[in-house]
Amino acid sequence: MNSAVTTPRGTGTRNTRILGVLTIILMVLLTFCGLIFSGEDINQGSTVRIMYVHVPSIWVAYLAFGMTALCSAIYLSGRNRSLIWDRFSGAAGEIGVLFVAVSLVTGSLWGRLTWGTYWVWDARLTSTAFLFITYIGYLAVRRLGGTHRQRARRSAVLALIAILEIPLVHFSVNVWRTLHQKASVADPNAKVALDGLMLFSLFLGLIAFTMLFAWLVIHRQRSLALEDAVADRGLDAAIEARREEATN
Amino acid sequence: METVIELNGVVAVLGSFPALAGVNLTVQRGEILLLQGPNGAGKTSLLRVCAGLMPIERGTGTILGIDLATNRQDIRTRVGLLGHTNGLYLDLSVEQNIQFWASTVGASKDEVANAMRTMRVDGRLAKVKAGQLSAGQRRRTALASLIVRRAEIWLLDEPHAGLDAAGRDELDALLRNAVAAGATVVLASHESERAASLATRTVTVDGGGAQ
Amino acid sequence: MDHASFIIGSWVLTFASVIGYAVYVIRRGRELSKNATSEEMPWT
Amino acid sequence: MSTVSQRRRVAVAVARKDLTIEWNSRILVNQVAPFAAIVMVLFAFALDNDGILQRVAPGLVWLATLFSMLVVIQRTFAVESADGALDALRVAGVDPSAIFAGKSLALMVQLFALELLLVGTAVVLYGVNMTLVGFAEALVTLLAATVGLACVGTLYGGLAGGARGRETLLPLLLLPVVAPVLIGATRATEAAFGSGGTKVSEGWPWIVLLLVFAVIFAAVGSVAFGPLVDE
Repeated sequence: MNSAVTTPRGTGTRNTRILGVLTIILMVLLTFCGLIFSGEDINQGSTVRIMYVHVPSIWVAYLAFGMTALCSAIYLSGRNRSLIWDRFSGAAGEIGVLFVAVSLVTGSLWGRLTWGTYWVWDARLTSTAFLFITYIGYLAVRRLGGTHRQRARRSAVLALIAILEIPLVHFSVNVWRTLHQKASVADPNAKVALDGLMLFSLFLGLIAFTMLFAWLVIHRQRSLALEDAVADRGLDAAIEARREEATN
Repeated sequence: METVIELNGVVAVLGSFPALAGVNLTVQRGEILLLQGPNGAGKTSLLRVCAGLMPIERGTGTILGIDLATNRQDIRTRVGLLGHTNGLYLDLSVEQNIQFWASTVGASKDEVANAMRTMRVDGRLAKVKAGQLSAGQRRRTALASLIVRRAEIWLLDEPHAGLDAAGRDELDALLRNAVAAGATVVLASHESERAASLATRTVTVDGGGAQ
Repeated sequence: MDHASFIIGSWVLTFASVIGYAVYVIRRGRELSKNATSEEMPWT
Repeated sequence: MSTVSQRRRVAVAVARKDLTIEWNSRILVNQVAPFAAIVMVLFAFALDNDGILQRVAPGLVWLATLFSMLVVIQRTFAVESADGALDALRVAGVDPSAIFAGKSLALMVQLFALELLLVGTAVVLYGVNMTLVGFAEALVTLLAATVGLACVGTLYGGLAGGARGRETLLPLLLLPVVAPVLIGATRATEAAFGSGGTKVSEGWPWIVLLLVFAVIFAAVGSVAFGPLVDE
């Protein structure tokens, strides 16, 4: 205990620090490549530069929600039901919500430039919005209270339902758009002719953001573990206090 | 003697409050165990844990030989709990309520009629909505629904509350009959004199523990 | 660069949200780890 | 664990109990149905144009259904928690999937009645004309949509109604999930009503979507209801 006080405390370790520094370097590189070095697209002009943050954000969001579902499944299927999987789900869910929000906003800014409007009822946009709301619900359920295990089981089940529901929502929204009325604006997948440096920037963005996600999820998982530990310590103290009631 | 309830260092929490802070308790078949203690001592939580309703956070326990940590669902089919609330549907009549609880275990019409007669909620009362009953009548209805459930362990939280003198005598007789038929009774009560004369053993619950 | 405000805005918004969240996570971790025992921090 | 016949018996008992409660209290008839009707009138005020109303009538019917459904679901779980009956059900060892089936079944019956009323209101208030085939299609749509809605509604209603202070969670959880039903049912109903010149035959694929949704959530619900509701 004593020796621990002298060492710097927190959720970081040597490895996460290395990961963090690498992430920062790649992010700086990405900024230069994306904003300065890379050229303009033939169709989209300079607006294509939004892509280098927008696409990696939504990629991270999908990655995060996938991880939430995967860790929830591991939690439920594990024999000892280790809470670490629950915390990984929670951390990934939270980060996913952050990145889906970021990509919705950057996407609508991009949309304003290329389509002339912030929002179109395009299938992909609409189902992304649903994704956002669904996982806000997931985070709300995580905060419902109860013991750690109650929280873990409830939210793990919900995460698995969500992953089932997403394709259904996506499919129906998709059919809704394509059958009902043709999108009046440009295809959101408008062919962007990417030259070498642009492609490089996009890949750089994907790698940098994935590393960022890894860094965030590790730290968040650890700080969630500490939150649980604080609650457990509170419980120990409360049990002591409760026992003392009896002797009086 | 057969042990039907065995709890070792059981901790159960309500939110972040440890309602039970390490309970050790052993109950044998055929006992009528009285739980005594001040308000907030943990009597209700103890009964809910025994019913498999409240999860245990720490410690171990078995009810009727079934592990509390893993198989709470199996325990529930074999115990009966009468809590603070009566578990009645206020918009259903007395008879409809008892009939419903009977149908969840597949009890026959005769059993329903018998239970209603035993708790004197037959006749005119049978057609009255539970929401319009007096507190004592509701308690009787809840007890009648408990009878049809044919529980092996009866867990009763303040069963005498709201009952008149005749009702209390009937309840005591009912519990003695149930025990004679092989059941075990655990009850929490403030009616210490009456309950003590009924009980075969008394345990004091305080500060989330039991002595 | 055309539409510089939108483009820079997107980048700034992205990085600001991420940095804001990262700072929150790190701070919370530091604060909580002050009283934590080593067993509660298996990564150390 | 419990056998299939036991489960079926309990499910029927739970469904009958919920419907008896409705029969005794008439909350649906006396409160929810008038609420749904007034919503339909308010839509007319807000849109204030006969042509538009006729065109969007199917969507309004289903929006009104969703809003009323929230009220009905809250009611069906308030009934359980008013006197601790849900605890009693749990302690009775009743299989959660049987409770789920029973409560969904009762909710289906109530929702179906409500939807019939809303379609009737649309026909009267918004001047919708239906052919006989269209009417049959509308009925099939109602049935298919109702099964899905009742299953998801019961699932999330149980989660949100399990404890105090969670009522506000229900719309947040439920409305995103039922988007496919709203889309499918609205399109199918448009075909049935012939709104905007849609042909009756265009509705059937949407009904397939509704059925897929219903099957998925009936299955998910019977597995997930226990862990979600049980503490």
